[in-house]
This record gives sequence, C-alpha cells and structure tokens, in this order.
Amino acid sequence: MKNDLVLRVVAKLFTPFVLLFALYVQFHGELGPGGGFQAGVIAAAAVILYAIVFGLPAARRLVPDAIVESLMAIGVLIYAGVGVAGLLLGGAYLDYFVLDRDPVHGQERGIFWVEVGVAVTVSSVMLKIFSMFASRGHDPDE
Amino acid sequence: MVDHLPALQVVVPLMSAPVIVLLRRPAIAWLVATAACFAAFAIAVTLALTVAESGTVSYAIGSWEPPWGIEYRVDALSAFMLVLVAGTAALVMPYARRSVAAEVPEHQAYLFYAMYCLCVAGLLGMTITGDVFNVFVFLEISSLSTYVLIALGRGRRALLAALQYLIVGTIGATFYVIGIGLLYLVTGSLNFVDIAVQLEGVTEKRPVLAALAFITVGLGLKLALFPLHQWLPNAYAYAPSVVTTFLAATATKVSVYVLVRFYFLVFAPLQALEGVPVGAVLVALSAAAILAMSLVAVFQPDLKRMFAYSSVAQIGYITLGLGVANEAALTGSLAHLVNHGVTKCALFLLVGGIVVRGGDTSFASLAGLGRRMPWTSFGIVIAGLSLIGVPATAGFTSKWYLIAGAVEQGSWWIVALLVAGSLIAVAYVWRFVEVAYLAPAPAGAAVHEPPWSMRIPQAVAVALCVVLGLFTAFNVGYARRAVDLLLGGSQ
Amino acid sequence: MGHYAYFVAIFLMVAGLYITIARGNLVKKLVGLSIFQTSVYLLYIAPGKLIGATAPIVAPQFTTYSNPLPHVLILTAIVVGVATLALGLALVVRIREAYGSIEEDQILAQDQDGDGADASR
Amino acid sequence: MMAVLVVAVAVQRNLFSVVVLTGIYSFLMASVLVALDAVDVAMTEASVGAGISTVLLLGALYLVRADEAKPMHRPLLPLLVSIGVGAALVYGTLGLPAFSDPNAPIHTHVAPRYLNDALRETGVPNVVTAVLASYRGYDTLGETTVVFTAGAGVVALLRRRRRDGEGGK
Repeated sequence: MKNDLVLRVVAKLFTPFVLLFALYVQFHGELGPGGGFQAGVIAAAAVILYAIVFGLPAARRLVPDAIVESLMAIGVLIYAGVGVAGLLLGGAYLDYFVLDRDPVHGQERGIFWVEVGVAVTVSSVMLKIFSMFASRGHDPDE
Repeated sequence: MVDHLPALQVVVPLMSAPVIVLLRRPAIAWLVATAACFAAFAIAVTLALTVAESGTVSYAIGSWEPPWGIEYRVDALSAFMLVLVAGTAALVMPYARRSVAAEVPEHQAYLFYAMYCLCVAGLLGMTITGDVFNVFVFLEISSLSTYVLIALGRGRRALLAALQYLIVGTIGATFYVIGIGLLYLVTGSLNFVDIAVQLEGVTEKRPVLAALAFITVGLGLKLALFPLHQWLPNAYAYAPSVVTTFLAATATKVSVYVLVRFYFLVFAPLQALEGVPVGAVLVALSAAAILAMSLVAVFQPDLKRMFAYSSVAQIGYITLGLGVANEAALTGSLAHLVNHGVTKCALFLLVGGIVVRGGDTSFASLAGLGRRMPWTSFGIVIAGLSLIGVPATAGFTSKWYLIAGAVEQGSWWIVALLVAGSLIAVAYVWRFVEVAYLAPAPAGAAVHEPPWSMRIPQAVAVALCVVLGLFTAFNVGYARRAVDLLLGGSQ
Repeated sequence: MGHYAYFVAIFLMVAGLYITIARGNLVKKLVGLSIFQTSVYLLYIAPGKLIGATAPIVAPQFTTYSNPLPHVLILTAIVVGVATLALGLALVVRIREAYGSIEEDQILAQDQDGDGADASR
Repeated sequence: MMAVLVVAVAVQRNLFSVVVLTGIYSFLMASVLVALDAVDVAMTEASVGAGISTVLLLGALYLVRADEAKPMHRPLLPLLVSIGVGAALVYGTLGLPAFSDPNAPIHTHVAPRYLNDALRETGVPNVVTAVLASYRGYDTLGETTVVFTAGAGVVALLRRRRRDGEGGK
C-alpha cells in the first residue's frame, strides 16, 4: 500500500483531521456524547491509519515506542493522581469538590483531568497493542 | 490520613504498577513492588485493628454517598480477607526476587512486577468494595494480570493454560455481570447493602433466583468449584512459582469471599428464596470435589500438579462449610480460607525452591530430596501435615469446626467424608515422603538449598502452619466475628 | 414490545457461548467470547430505555431521559471486553508460534505426546 | 438481522469472513444502541467493536494465517449447556418489569438523582459523563487500569527478546 499515491495523499490529509476530531470528542464529552475513552480510540485510529499506509517505521518516527509505553503509565497516574489530589486537599479519594473553592468548578476540573488521563492511556495502549501485533509479523525466524 | 486508609489500601499497589512501567529497571521494579506490598499489608493490619475496635468502616469514594457513589466497606469479614491477601503478597515479595530471576526473562521482569502489583490491587479491590459492579471491574484487573502472569511461565504449555483460563475466566466474569444485571433490574441499585434492603420488597422470585444461579456459576468458575475447576491444575502447574503461590493462597479465596457476601448478606435473608436447596447443592458438589480431586491428586506424576489438584479438593472443604451453613461449619469454612491459604502458600514456596535449584518437580526427579534439600523436604512434610489436618497444625482447627458443624446438623456422612478426605491426603503426602526420604539419591548429589532470601519467607510460612494451629486467635477468632456478622443479618 | 429485547439478547448470548465452548479454533473461540459479552450490553441497556425519552444529556427542551446508569456500566464492560480480546489474541499469536497451530485438538495432541500429564481433559 | 449474522459467524470457517462479519455485527449493535438512546455507548461500540477489535483481529489473523479446521467434537454437550443457560435467563427475565415501564425499580431508585441533580452538582450536562467520571469515577479508574493492564500485558507477551525489534531509534 506504500506506493499508492491516492492513498498516501488521502491518509496524509486525513490524519490531522481525525486527530482534530478526537480532540473535539474529548472536550465536547461534557456537553454531548463522547469523552476520554472514545477520543483515545479515535486518536489511536488516526495513527494506526497512518501506520497502515506509510508503514510502521514511519509511524514510529512520528510517535516513538518508548514514549507510547510511558504514556500508558502516565494516563493511569494522571487519573489516580487526581484522586490523590483530592486526598491532599482534605477530601475523600477522587473527591473533586475540594479541587476548587467552588465545588461545582472543582467537579468540572476533576472530570476534565480524569478524562485526560483516560484518553492518554487508551490511545497509547491501543497504539502499543497495534504496533506489537504489527511488528511481530516482520519476523526473521518465521 | 488514617481516615483514608480504605482507599489507600487499593490505590497504593494500583499506582505502583504504572510507576514500575515508567522506571523499567528490574531491581527498582522489585523494590517498588515490595514497598507497595508491605505498605498494603501494614494498611490491612491497621484496618483490621480499627474494625475490631470500633466496628464497620464505610468510606464513600469521591464523597458521593452510597448508593449513588461507590462505597468501600471494611467489616469483620473483609478486614480478615484483606490481611490474608496483603499478607501473602508481602510474604512472597522477598522470595520473588530470586525466583523470578530464575524463571522469567530479565527484560520482562519489570512487567512481571507491574502485573503482580495490579493483581494484588485487583484482589484487594474486590475484597474491600461494597459495590457489586466495582467487584467486576477489580475482578477483571486481577484476572487480566493473572492471565499474563501465568503466560510468563516457562514453556509453551503456560501459554495454553493462560488462554484456557482467559476463556473460562471471561465466561465466568460475564456470568457474574449477567447475575448482577438481573439484580440491578429488580432493585435499581448496585450497592451490596442497598440491594439487600431493596430486595426485601421484591415479590417476583424468578429474576432473583436466576441472578443467584448466574452469580454462583460465574464465581464458581473463578473459584474452581467442582466441576468448574478444569482450568486450575494447568494454570497452577505451568505458572511461575511466585504466581502459583500467590494465586493458590489468595485468588480463589477472594472469589469464595465474594460468594459468601452474596449468599449471606444478600440472598440468605430473603423470604423469596426459601425452599431453594442452595446449601444442599453446594454440599453435594463439595463432597464430590473432596473425594474425586483428592483421588486424582494421588495419581499425579508431578508435585506441583498434585498440590494443584489438592487445592481444588481443599476448596471443596471451604464450600462444604458454606453449604452446611451453621455457626460452627461457617467458622470452619472461613478459618479454612486462611489455614489453607497459609498451607498452600508454604507448599508452593517450597516447591518453587526446588524449581530454582533443580528445575524439575516430577516425582521421578525428586528421589532422595531429603538428603539434597533437607530443610525444604522437612518444610514440605510439616506443611503436608497441615494439609492433612493433623492436630497442632493449622489444617486441624478448621476441619475440627467443620466436623463440629456436620455433627450439629446430624449429617454423619459428612463427617465420614471429611475423615476420608484427610486419609486420601495422607496418601498423597506420603508419596512425597516416600520419594524424598526412602528412595536413594542420585550419585554425587550434594546439599543444595535455595538462597536465604527465599528460605526466610518459606520458613515464615511453614511456621505459620504450626502457629495458627496452636494459637487460634487470628484465624478462628476473626472467623467467629465474621460469622456473627454473616448470621446476624445485613448489619 | 414486552420482553422482545431480552429474547434477542438471550439468543445472541446462547450463540456466543456456543461458539466459545464448542469450537476448537482459538480465534473463533475469542470471537464467540466477544459476541457473548456484547449480548450483555442489550440486557443492560434495553430496560433503561423509556419510550418518548431522549438520550441522557440534560437540555431545557427535554423532560424525560433514558436511564444513564446502564450506559456507564456498559461503557466499562466494552472496555473490559476489548482489553480481554487484545490479551487473548496476543496469547493466540504466541501459541501459534510455539505450536504451529491454533486448533485446540492438535495442540492438546502435541502436548499428550510429551508426557500425557494432562489428566484434566 | 444480528441473529442472522451471528449464525453466519458460527457456520463460517474462513476466519477472515468471520472477522468481517463480526465487524458488521458490532456496527449493527451500535445502531441498535442509538435507537435505545445510549449514544455514548453506541459511539464506543462503533469505534471499539467495529474499529479497534476488527483491526486487532485482522492483525492477529495475519500473524496466524489459518482457517478453521473441521470441528471434530460432537457439539451436543456445548449446545445443551448454551441452551440451558439461555433457558435460565429466559426464566429470569420473564419476571422483570416490561419494556419501557417508567415505574421499574431502575427508573425510580438511584438513577433519578443523577438525572435531576447531575447538572447542578457537577456542572456537566451529559449525565453519562458525570456519572462515569464523578459519581462512579472509581469504576472508571478501574477501567483505565484494565486498559493499562491489557497494554502492558500484550507488551509482556509479544515483545521480542532482542531489543532491536523495538522502536525506530
């Protein structure tokens, strides 16, 4: 597929828009359908599309593997960290009320950050799983 | 911070897993995991003392009061389980360092420890939570990490064992979700305590009965209730020693615990379910488990597999007590959760020592082990005595209560069954004695025990087998308190 | 409508479970497993629907909404499902590399040649 | 329609077709979910079931390269077990409230609080998001951890021993 001009152009044009759509889904999730999980999946899909058309090495230059693996962990830590922040500010675990003087703002802030955590973990895990499967194929001993 | 211990109980091991993945170095991974497990153990002990002093602790996560939010609930029953799970996790860690180095490739070691922490967090979460759906989420955390841990065992059979367990485990979890879904549809609630309250007003019996069936089968698959145990022997036999030890001592026990919660705190008080022979079915299955699986154990060619089958039989003792369900039998059941956990922990730790030194645990290669590894062999014999239920060992106290419960109910055949089960246990433990002490050692074999970092946890576990038999304050004492809670209704 | 939605869910469930336990091909088993899990979605979500209600996104022009709680639970279940699938497939790939087959019978036969230790089957 | 597809999945032995059919199945499921007002779930099912799962299955198929062999078992026992499970569930669901009954317990207990107060208490109009991230935020932390576990698990299973198989740097 690497040599198909139409595919290459379309994929190149498409990827940023899909990523943009992922961001929309992420931040619109409080008002309409969507949220961190869906956004994460869509963002991962954008990079996977890129990888399918341009090959895995190209995608890995775009987002290096070691970073993806760290991001998997960082997402969980962001989420759990919001919980700990609630503890440190005197509330219960995952208590968002205490994250701001105004409890409703605190809630909004908490929800925002945990959704970020979800999106980071989900997108990096999906990408990682895909690249593990894909790289397994180029295997000399098979 | 003390008020927040229930949350930290789970969050500490849970957060240590991503930290390990970030840091990546095997030595640091081990250090972080060990620290997390010991911290979890300290928290569990503190919580248990708090509960013993001032009663049930309820913790509303996110400050959303139940049933709208998720509640953590530490009562006499769950505190007891938390100590068992966190205690085993901590005991295994110092041992894990050498054992993992011998059995898992070095570049995967950090992931092994991350998975181990997740598994611990999952089991602790299942234990402490007061929300039925939250149980499912943490069940999946512990299950997924368990599949990976098993697959990291040596040889290709570990892979197949892991996949078989994955399929069975997922079916089990889905059954559980169906069961709680039915409960949710008739009560509108997901909180254990609240479901029990709401169910009192429910007149329609059919969904509740179906829920009971689905939850029993779902958890039965996870706890290896006979005849749903097929995944267990392979999984235990081919997993790395550390994993086998931890799983045998805790994973099936936590599923039993969740089942106990459902039976006694949700279903038992119900008028609607009167006349449904849940107890009788459990007793019948448990009896079959004890006899059939003990007999199968006798004929296993491999020590690890033999103890795996013996685990299925021993789970039968636990569920037997739940089926009989009077005060003495329940005490026996719950005490056996701990006693068998400690006993199997000791046995699999010792077997892991053999793997590190020799690699092979088939009976053929164990000849003369008594001379090559005198301490290990001696330990296996002591823990084996506890498995049989010889007086002054942990295994005796729980069987004693089980027999007392059967006598109280007038079921003499159960008494006979328990005695028969112990006699078969004598037969399979004797097989080890025969091979280790009576068979000649291969020529040129020298004394070669595992390293000290492994021997100390082994010694602690073996000592516990005896200590818990002599001083029954922890196991029987806590079991009694938990039984009071179970039979005293939902509070 | 009555219980129609439940019966659809149950049919899918039976089919998924059947594929999972009856088939020897490991990939097929995993596909069956995910159909089995998917069927549960209907069991949860269908009862949450109220005829004439809208999706649970609060806006001034609507007054009745379908029940949001099952949606949340099923979102979690979907995620768990895909996580399980990914892990299962990774195991299948490894098994295929180790045994050269993904048929359960053939794999078990290979192991039987080794020592016949597998007494559980 | 979905039922037909599932039967096709069961009968079809070409694994590639099975995967494609499963993708279509997921898409249909997503449409049904929209009809049932579960827009968030539908979106997830469409992206996960029809998207990611299909990609993963195809990736795995590429590595496995096999079709299904003719089944050798007698499928009677599994059939009986599955039908037994279905029968148990039919029995159970017959006692449930009718479809779209506003007085069913799930509509009168717990859920009304979310619908009535979520906007005021959390400032988020999408109640699903509010419940997911706040009221039952702990479940979602667990869910994120499940995803993380799967990711790290796949790495543990599939990474090559040699480090050069790793990354482009």
